[in-house]
Parts: sequence; C-alpha cells; structure tokens
Amino acid sequence: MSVILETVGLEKSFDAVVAAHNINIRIHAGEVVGVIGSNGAGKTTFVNMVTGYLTPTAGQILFHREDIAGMPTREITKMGICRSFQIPQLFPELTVLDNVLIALTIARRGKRGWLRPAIDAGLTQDAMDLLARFHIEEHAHKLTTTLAQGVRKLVDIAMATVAQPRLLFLDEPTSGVSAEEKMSFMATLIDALKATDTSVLFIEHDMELIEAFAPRCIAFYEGTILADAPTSQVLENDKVREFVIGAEFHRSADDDAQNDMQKGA
Amino acid sequence: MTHSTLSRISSHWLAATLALAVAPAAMAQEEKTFKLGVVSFLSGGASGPFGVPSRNAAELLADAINNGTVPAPYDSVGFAGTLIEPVFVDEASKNVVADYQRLVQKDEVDAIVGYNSSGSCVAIAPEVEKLETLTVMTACGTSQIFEEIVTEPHYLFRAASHATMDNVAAARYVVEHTPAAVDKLGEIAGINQNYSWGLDSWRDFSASIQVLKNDVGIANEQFPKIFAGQYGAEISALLTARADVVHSSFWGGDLEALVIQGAGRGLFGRTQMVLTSSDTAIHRLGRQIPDGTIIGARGSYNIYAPDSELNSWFRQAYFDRYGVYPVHPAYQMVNAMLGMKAAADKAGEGTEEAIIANLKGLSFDTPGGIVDMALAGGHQAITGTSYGTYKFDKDTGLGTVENIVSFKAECINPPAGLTSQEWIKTGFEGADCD
Amino acid sequence: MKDFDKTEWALVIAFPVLLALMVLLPRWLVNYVQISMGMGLVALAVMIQMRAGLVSFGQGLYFCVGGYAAGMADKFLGISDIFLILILAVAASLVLSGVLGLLLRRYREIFFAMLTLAVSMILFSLLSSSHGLGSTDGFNLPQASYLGWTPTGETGTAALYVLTALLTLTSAALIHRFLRGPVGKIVEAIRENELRVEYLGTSAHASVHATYMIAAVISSIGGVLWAMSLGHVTPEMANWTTSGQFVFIVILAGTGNVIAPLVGTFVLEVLRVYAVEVSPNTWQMILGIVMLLTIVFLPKGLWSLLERASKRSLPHEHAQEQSQ
Amino acid sequence: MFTTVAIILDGFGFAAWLFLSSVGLTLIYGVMRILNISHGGFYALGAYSAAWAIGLYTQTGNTIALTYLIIPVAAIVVGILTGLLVERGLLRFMYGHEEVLMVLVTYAVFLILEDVTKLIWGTESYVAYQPAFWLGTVDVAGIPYTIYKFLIIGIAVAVGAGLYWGLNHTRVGKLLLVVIHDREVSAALGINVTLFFTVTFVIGTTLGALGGALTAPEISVVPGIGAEVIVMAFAVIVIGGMGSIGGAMIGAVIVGFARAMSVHLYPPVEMFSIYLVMAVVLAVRPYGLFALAEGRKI
Repeated sequence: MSVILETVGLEKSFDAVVAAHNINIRIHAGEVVGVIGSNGAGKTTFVNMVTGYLTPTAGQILFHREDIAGMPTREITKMGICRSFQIPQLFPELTVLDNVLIALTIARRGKRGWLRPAIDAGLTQDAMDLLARFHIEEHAHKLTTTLAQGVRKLVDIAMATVAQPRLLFLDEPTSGVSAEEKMSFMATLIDALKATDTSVLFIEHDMELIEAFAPRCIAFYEGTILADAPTSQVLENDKVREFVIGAEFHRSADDDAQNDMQKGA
Repeated sequence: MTHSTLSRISSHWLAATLALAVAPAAMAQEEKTFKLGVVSFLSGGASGPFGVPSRNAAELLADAINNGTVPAPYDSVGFAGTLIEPVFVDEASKNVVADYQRLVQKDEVDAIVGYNSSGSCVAIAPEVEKLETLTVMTACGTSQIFEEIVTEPHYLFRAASHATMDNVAAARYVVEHTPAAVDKLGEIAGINQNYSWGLDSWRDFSASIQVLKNDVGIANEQFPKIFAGQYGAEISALLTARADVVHSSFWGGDLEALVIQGAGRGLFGRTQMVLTSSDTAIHRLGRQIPDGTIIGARGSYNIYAPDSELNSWFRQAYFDRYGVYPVHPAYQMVNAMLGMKAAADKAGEGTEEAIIANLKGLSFDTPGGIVDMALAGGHQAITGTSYGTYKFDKDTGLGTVENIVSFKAECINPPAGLTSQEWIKTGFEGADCD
Repeated sequence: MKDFDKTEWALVIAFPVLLALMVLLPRWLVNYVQISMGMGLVALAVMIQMRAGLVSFGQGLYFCVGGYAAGMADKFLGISDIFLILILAVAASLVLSGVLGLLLRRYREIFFAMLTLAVSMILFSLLSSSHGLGSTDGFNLPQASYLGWTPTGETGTAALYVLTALLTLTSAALIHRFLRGPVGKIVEAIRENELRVEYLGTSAHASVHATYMIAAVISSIGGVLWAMSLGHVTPEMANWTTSGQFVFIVILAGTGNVIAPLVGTFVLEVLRVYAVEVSPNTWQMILGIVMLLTIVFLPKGLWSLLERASKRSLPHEHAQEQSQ
Repeated sequence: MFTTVAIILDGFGFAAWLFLSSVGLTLIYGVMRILNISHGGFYALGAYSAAWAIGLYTQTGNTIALTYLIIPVAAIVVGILTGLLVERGLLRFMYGHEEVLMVLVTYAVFLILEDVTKLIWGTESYVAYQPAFWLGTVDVAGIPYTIYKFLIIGIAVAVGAGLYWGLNHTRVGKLLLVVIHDREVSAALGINVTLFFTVTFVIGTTLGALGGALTAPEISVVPGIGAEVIVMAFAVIVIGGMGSIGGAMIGAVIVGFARAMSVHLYPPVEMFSIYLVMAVVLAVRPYGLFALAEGRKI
C-alpha cells in the first residue's frame, strides 16, 4: 500500500501552550485508522493542521510527497483531503437537500458559467443519491436546525465526501448519537464510505467502535503520540490503558450534553 | 407566484395610487385660486434659522394678501384679485428635482417660491425652464444660477442677491469703514463650513479684501464640517494665528456655537470678527455676542431694514403671530411674494403669464427696501445691503447695531454681463458706491 | 428563452408594462418610477451583498462614482453619449471595487458595514471640498445623446426612460441568474457558514470580492441613470445617509427576489411623497412608524407578503424554489 | 510650542465629548448586540431638555451654580423615561431578530424621536451657555481655555472610571460582564438576562442623554444634532472595538487627536480625518483595537 499522507516532526504551540509535539504519522491508501485520546490530547489540533485550518509551528505535512503545511483549507480540500466536524458545520437556515446541493455546486464549480443556474435536475438527483447512501433521504426537505444530532452528523459527513476525497477525517462522528445507535450508525457510515476507496481517519471515544471498525489505532496524549499500531495492540498497551482509556471511563456524560448545546455555533 | 397574482396585486395597487394622485388635483379645480408651492427646510439643521422663518413669512403674507391687510401699495386683495393658496413642502429631500416635478405636475401649482440651499437651486434651475413654471428663488448663495446654468431664463427668477454681495460688502465695510482695523490690517483669517456656501464666501471675501487693500496676508483658513458643533481646535488655531480680522459665513446653530465657544475664549476680543449671516443669532444670544462684532444680514433685512410703514407692519404682524421678530430668510420670502404681487397687480391679472411678463425687470418696494430685478435680463434681483457693529442695549435687553453703513446695490453687485468672479478680479469695475 | 423562470418572465413582461405606465401614469409619477429604477439598481446591489450576509453602508460610493462619471465625462471630455458614459462608469467602478475589494473582502458583519461607510465618506468629503467639481452644490448634466442622436424635450425624457427601463430589467435579470448560478449559491452559503465553504474547497474571499465588484458595477449604472434623469449630481450621493436609505429599502422590501428592491424603492419614494404631503413637518415620524409596523408584521420584508399571497392562491404548488 | 499644547488640550477636549457621546452606544452593543441608531435621538433629547431647563431656571435669576445640577438631572430623567419606554414598549418584542433588522428598528425609533423632539421644542435653537461661561477661562501657553472644557474632560474620565469600577467590582457589573461574554451561558446560569437588558438599555440611553446635556452649554441646540453624533460615535466605538468601554475611550482619544492635529497642522483633511483613522485602524486590526474575543469553535 502506498503512503498518501506523512507528517514529519509536526509541532504546534499557542503562546506557551504546546498543543502538538513531534507528530509523525503515515497514512496509507485505503486505510481506516481510529484515533483515541482524552479531550485536549491534540487530536483535533492534528486534524486542523492537516486540513489547513491551523498552520503548524514546525514540521512537514506531505500529501502525495507534496508539503501542504500552511496551505489554505480550500486548496487542501481540492487536493483531496476533507473532514467532518465534531460540531456539524452546516448551513443552518437551509434544507438538508440545499446543504448538499451547495456542497455539490462547489465541488463541481468551474464546469458551469456564472449565469447558468447552478442547480438542475441532474444535480438534484446526484444529491438525492448521496443522501440515500447515508440513509437520510427522508430528511431532504427539512431545515437542518430541526434535525436530530445523529442526522446532522450524517449530513455533515455527507457534505465532506462530495469532493471525492482521497483522505477523510471524521472528528468524533458518533458524538451526540445515543449509545445504542452508535454501532449501527457507524456501520452505515463505513458502508457508505466503502463505495469509494477513501482512506478514513476517525476520532472516537468509544473503544468498541474503534475495535469494530479500525484495524489500526493511534493514541494521543498531551500533544504527543503515545502509541500507533494495530488496534488490538494499542488497546492492550499499558500506557494507553492508564492515560487514555482510564480517562475515558471518567469522561462524564456532561461533555456530550455540552456538545449538543453548542451545535449551532 | 403566478403572473395573474402579480398583475392582480399590482393593478389594485396602481388603481389606489392613481386615485390618490388624482384626488387632490380634482378638489383644487373647484374655485380658481393661485396655487403657490412654498419650498423651505422644515427638517434638519437649516429649518430653525432659515426654513421655518421663511415658511412662516409665506403663511403670514399669503393670509395678509388674501385679506388685503398689507400696507400700500400692496393693500389690494390677492394677486390682482386672485386668492393665494399656499402648499408647503420640505426642501430637505434626496430627490429635490423629482419633488419639484411633483409640485408642478401633481399639485399643479401655478408658481413656486422658495429654496434656500444653493445645491437645491443649482439642481432645479434647468428643470424650471423645462417644466415651464414660474419659479422665484428666495435665497441661494451661489452666483452660478444665471451666470452659468440658465443663461436665458424665462420662467426662473431670483428675488435675492447672491452671496458675492454679502462678502464684497463685508470687505468694503472692514477696509473702508472700520478705522480701528484698517490701519494695522495685515492678516486675515477665516472659519467657514466645508461646503459650497462656506468655500465660496471665503473665496469672495478674501479676494475682495486683497483687491481693496494691498499686501493683506492670510493667516489661517479653517473649514470644519457643516453641523460639526465643536470648534475648540479651530478656535485655538485662530487664537494662535493672531489675525487682525476673522471672517465667518457660519449660519444657524453652527454660528451660535461658534459665538458661544469663541466669545467664551476671548477670540472676539483679540480680533475683529466679521459674521456675514448672523442676524438670526441676535435674539437667541443677546449679550453673548460681544460688542463690536461686525454683523451681516444678507441684505438690508431685520435690524437693517429701513424705517418704513411696510417694514413696521411686517415686523409687528410677524411678532404678533410667531412671538419673535422676523430674520432675513423671512424678509427674502416676502421679497419674492411681494414681487409676484406687484407684477400681478401691474398686469391687473393674477396669472402665471402675467406675473412672468411683469416681474421681469421690475423694481418694487419691500420691507427690506427696493428690490431691483436688474440682472440676467430682468430675472436676477440686486438689492442693497448694510453692515454694522453689534451693540447690546442693556436697558432694553435687545441686540442692536451701530456704525451702520448701507451699500447701494450697484456698489456691491457686478454689472450685467460680468460674472461675480471676473468682477472682483477687475477690482470692482464700474462699481457705483456714491 | 426556454429556460426562463417566473422571475425572468416577470421581468420580460415588466418592460411593456413599464412602457405602458409611461403613457398612462401622470408625469410626476413617471418621474418617480424612473428615478426609482436608478436607485433600485443600487438597492439591488445592496441586496446581493446582503445575500452574502454583508451589509454595505457605503453603496453610495458607487452610486456617486456613476453619477460623477456621467457628469465629468461631459464636463472634462465633452462626452454626452450615454453608452460611452456607461462604459466609463462601469470601468471606473470595476477598477475601484477591484482594488477596494482586496481589503473589504476580509471583513464581515458590522466591520464590513463601517469600512464601506468610511471609504464612501472619504469620497464624500473629497468631493465636498473640491471647488472644481462644484463642492456640495454639485453640477448639472447634459441631455443624453444616443450614438449621435440627441433627442430633446419630451422625446429626450422618453428615450431615457426607455433605456433606463431596459437596462434596469436586464441588470435585474442578469443578477437573478447570477444569484441562481454557482457563485450566487456560494455567496448564500458564505452567509450561512463561511468555514464550511472553505472546507468545501472554494475561496469565500474570492466570491465575496466578485459579488462586491458586481454590486459596484450595477450601482454605478444606477448612478448614471439616476443622475441623467435628474440632470444633477452632488456629493450627497456618497453620503452615508444615502447609502443607509438603500439598506433600509432592502430590509423593508426583502431579499427574496431581485424584483423586491426595485419595487421597494418605488414604494418608499411614493410613501415619502405622501408623508410629506400629509404632514410636511413630521413626515419622518410617519416613515419611522411605517417602518416599525413593517418590521413587526413582515420581518422578512414586503416581498414575503407577495409570497404568502401566491402560496395561498396555489396551495398545491410547493415552495420548490428556495427564495427564503 | 503653542501648537503642541493646543493639540494636546484640543485633542483631549474633543475626545472627552466623543467618549461621552459614544460610551452608551458601546455598552448597549456589548450587552445586547444592538447597534442603537436611536442613540442620536437620546443625545438630542438630553441636549434639548438640559438647554430648556437651564433656560427656564436662569430666567428666575438664581445662582448659576445650580445649573450644574440641572444637567445630570435632566439627562437622568430623559434617559430613564424614554429609555424605559423604548425598551419595554418596543425593543423587547424584537429581541432575537437579526442584528441588521435591529439596526433598522432603532433607526425607525430615531426618526420618530427626531420629530417628537421637534414637536416638543420646535425648530428654533436653544442656547444655555450660562454653565459654560460662569466658570470662566484659564490661559494655557497664552491660549484661553474654558474651565468648563476641563470639567467635561474630568467628567469623561470619571464616567469611564465609574463604568470600569462598576463592571469589575460590583456584583451587578460582574454579572453584566458574564452576559457580555456569553449570553447563552449566562442564561443557563440563571441570570435574568431580560432584566439586564432593560437596565443596560436605560443606562446606555441615560449616558447618551448625558452626553447631549453636557454638550448643550457649549453649542446651540438645533434640529439635526442627533444625526451628526451617530456616525461619529459609531466610528469611535468601531475603532476601539465594539462593546469595549476602554476601547471607546482609546477610540475617542485617537479620533480627538487626529482631528486636533489636522486642524492645527493641515486643515483640509479635517473633514475626513475620522474616516481615514477608521479605515486605517480597521485595515490593521479588523475587529478594532480592543475587540471582544470571540473564538470560533470547531
């Protein structure tokens, strides 16, 4: 398998706070990788750096051997790295269908003149197909503000896939999804993504989901990588058990509640 | 939405608009009156000093003319018998031209008087000739109207002199009639609002001073924004500049603020202040205006108005109705309306055509003295003006003026055929000041 | 014309309607229709920026650029041909907005509003103190000529009216297409969530810049048409109160459709005319009260009234088009 | 030498006026996220009521000293009465609308207030110079300055300091800071946001009226003064950072000095100095100098 993403000595600090230190990761084509770590361990900072939201203080991000560190988000998206968000980033006053239609419009812009209607029957069909793949076509004509958190998550992820990424980051895809639905939610998701041969890297707190869907797992702790190996090994690792999984048990339900509250942010 | 709904809604709406548009006009047809549009500032900063006095004067005079209570020679009823029906309009508008068109076409006025701002006058001047409606402008500082914009007027008149007169007269008053200032006059300074009126006034005043006396320098020129209200820094700058004479064409609230702030800080004591449009401030500020300040009233109006039966009647009637004495914009409005009455009476017919034919070149009496429609082929008035120095009368508690000098119209207005600018440059060629 | 939608058909039909109005309505009202078209284009420019969530409190800048381009073309170059004037105005506004857009496209919300206001006020101040351009008195414009033909009197007025109607409707139709097109959709998305737009792989700044420039161009066309029909320009065109008026028109009219700001401008003008007539001393209060009532009962603008009416008359036709 | 002293004093003098005229605006924006155009209307109401009350009082011939009491009393009465009327009677029904729509609401209120002022006091000017004259002048480097100007500077500093102290050292103030910082969280914490909005709006309008009342003795109170103050005040608080009291103070000083310097050194730029400063400050600091931190959360 060929390496599509490689980070070399990635660092990020905010004033005196070090958010990421010496991050070296390789992702291969078609791989599914789980990322674990307690809150503030540097998982999202890592994703933010790779997707261009943050500029690393030092180090390289090589995507197909090209250094993309510090490039604008939109360029990185165009190169084939996309992401979903912990708090879904939708167009709140529009319907689900419109959200996806805009995403498709942007992904396919340049093929259409400025004065040609952006949305036609073909595009609408494509949008409905995409929603069907995530099993949310029934919500197409609802405003996103009226949806349940799980559906909002799926819309967010669906929008992240329209640019046909080579590498997709999913930031806590199941946060806000009820415990009993998590497994089937994740199955739907991975199914939908399998249609493409996208590499997927997902951040998750639920170890069962990691075990079920990620052959490989990376554990973050205080801005560094604690372990990076096949999932079973990582989950057995003593340090991981002490610093990451142990912490997860204490992670209160409040976090989820708070996430829900911020959904409009 | 369907087209049918759109058209249904718009046709209802259209019908309603049309009904509204036609209704007032239909009512006006019943009795034959002379419908007179009166345009002045009824809102904003120019309403207090200019617009409302102007409107009040129009209202007072329309009633008096209709009742025949104006003294001779205006003691007949109406415009040669035709009663006047005034329609008041606010000059403060973004679409002053469209509003003018509306007055003519919707309200179907027979004539229009008013307009204070030169911006409005410049904008509507060409429109007057296009729409062919008698329009008598009452004020406007700018001299461009007949010099540049409408060079062959038929419908357009102006019953007031332009601002060049104010500033030429002010310069003459300073140089020729202020012995204390003239010998040591070395430098002048100015504080004028940063818009056409202020810029033009200062240009005319400083040029005239330099024509009248050699080697006068300019110490400082301040052009604060109109309606700024706070002149602390400008006054400091004028105080440090130590000019012998400071000129200002401020008006209204800005002028009163300048007097309060300047007098409070001794600016008026250190230099000779010349305020070209300041009669409106007298009854407001009273003793706050330092004695010795040179006061202008944009003509022989208000405090400078001649002692005539017409003037005493006007002052008393205005005071009785509005509780204050009339200021120059009120006089200017009266000029315009009396001019129209004089023309109508002369023709013996109260119609637009009769007034146009007879107002041209007419010379008529007003509370402010004789108005002579001498320039621009008989369409632009020249009037005399007066300047004097302020003196607060402690006994009566009223502001007065002393050392009054009246200037003949021919002394301070350019002769026909010469623009104001050219005339000042030639050193007031042909000025008749005896 | 096969792919015309309802709005486009309405704009097509509006042309003969406007021509008929010229003949049917009293002259003074035709004047307000005509100046409302010029001003309406500026309101339209404010509206397309509002689609992106940007409130321009300085659109008077380009309105003024258009007006002064017309005036100065005659004053300094002796050009009175309206097509040449339009080309000059469009070129001037393109250059200016191209440069200013580099700065402004980074700003949102109140900061965009205040920065556009500041830039416009700088032009207002410069023009107010420039003697050569008549300071605040401004100056008058010539009668328009059309490729060598210079109609005067009634014919001149009618010719300008026809051209104004044609240009206004064409501009509105093109803007409508633009809003339905890809950039229009992106702009709408920027208002909703700029972060997501960037993550979808397009530059929010570039789309905002393009929208700003298009708004500038149609404002300057509006400025030319307005100034030519009134025959006069003053720096007041760039004053913030003028720009503010356009914003209020758009909020009152609604941003749902390109026709809304055009009609809204005319409604506001007529409202002002009658307010002044009913109460020359306190007409501002009447405007204020009408505004409040509109906001209370129609927070989405007057256009939402029409939408409601059309929905009621056609219950089966679902709101297919997302014109909020 | 003259010029330097004059720039400093004139700069502070103008800054004091700007601060007093704009601090209420920034407070209301900070707490309520409403850009209150009607602020200009309250400024005018304060100026009119003070000028009118001083005029009535001085006719009685009693000591001028009491007029210094009339000014704040007039401002407080006007601020509380009209502030309550506008907030309780109108604005509270509008909360939750978009910011832009609220601007239009307050603009409509401004138009109405303008004409109400005109209906009450007419279009004639009101002058109430007695308090400004009574204190006399003092010469600084040979230039006379009114002591009243120094009083205004003192009051501006006192108002700024008082607000700072009130926000940081009183219970109500601290709670207000919480509301400013995060409205959702404060509602979740059980703070009565509605009450805070009312109180803030009344304080803001009272400060606006006080700005007008304190200015009245130096100017002629005429129709339109409210409109003039709005844009100035907006510029000041945008430069300083919307919603920041300290920002309004710094913004006022910067604009005050820019204007004083242009008047003394190069008068032609005076007219647009304020806009130039605003454009430059925003170009360098897009959210103003002391913008409230608003972190974007991903």
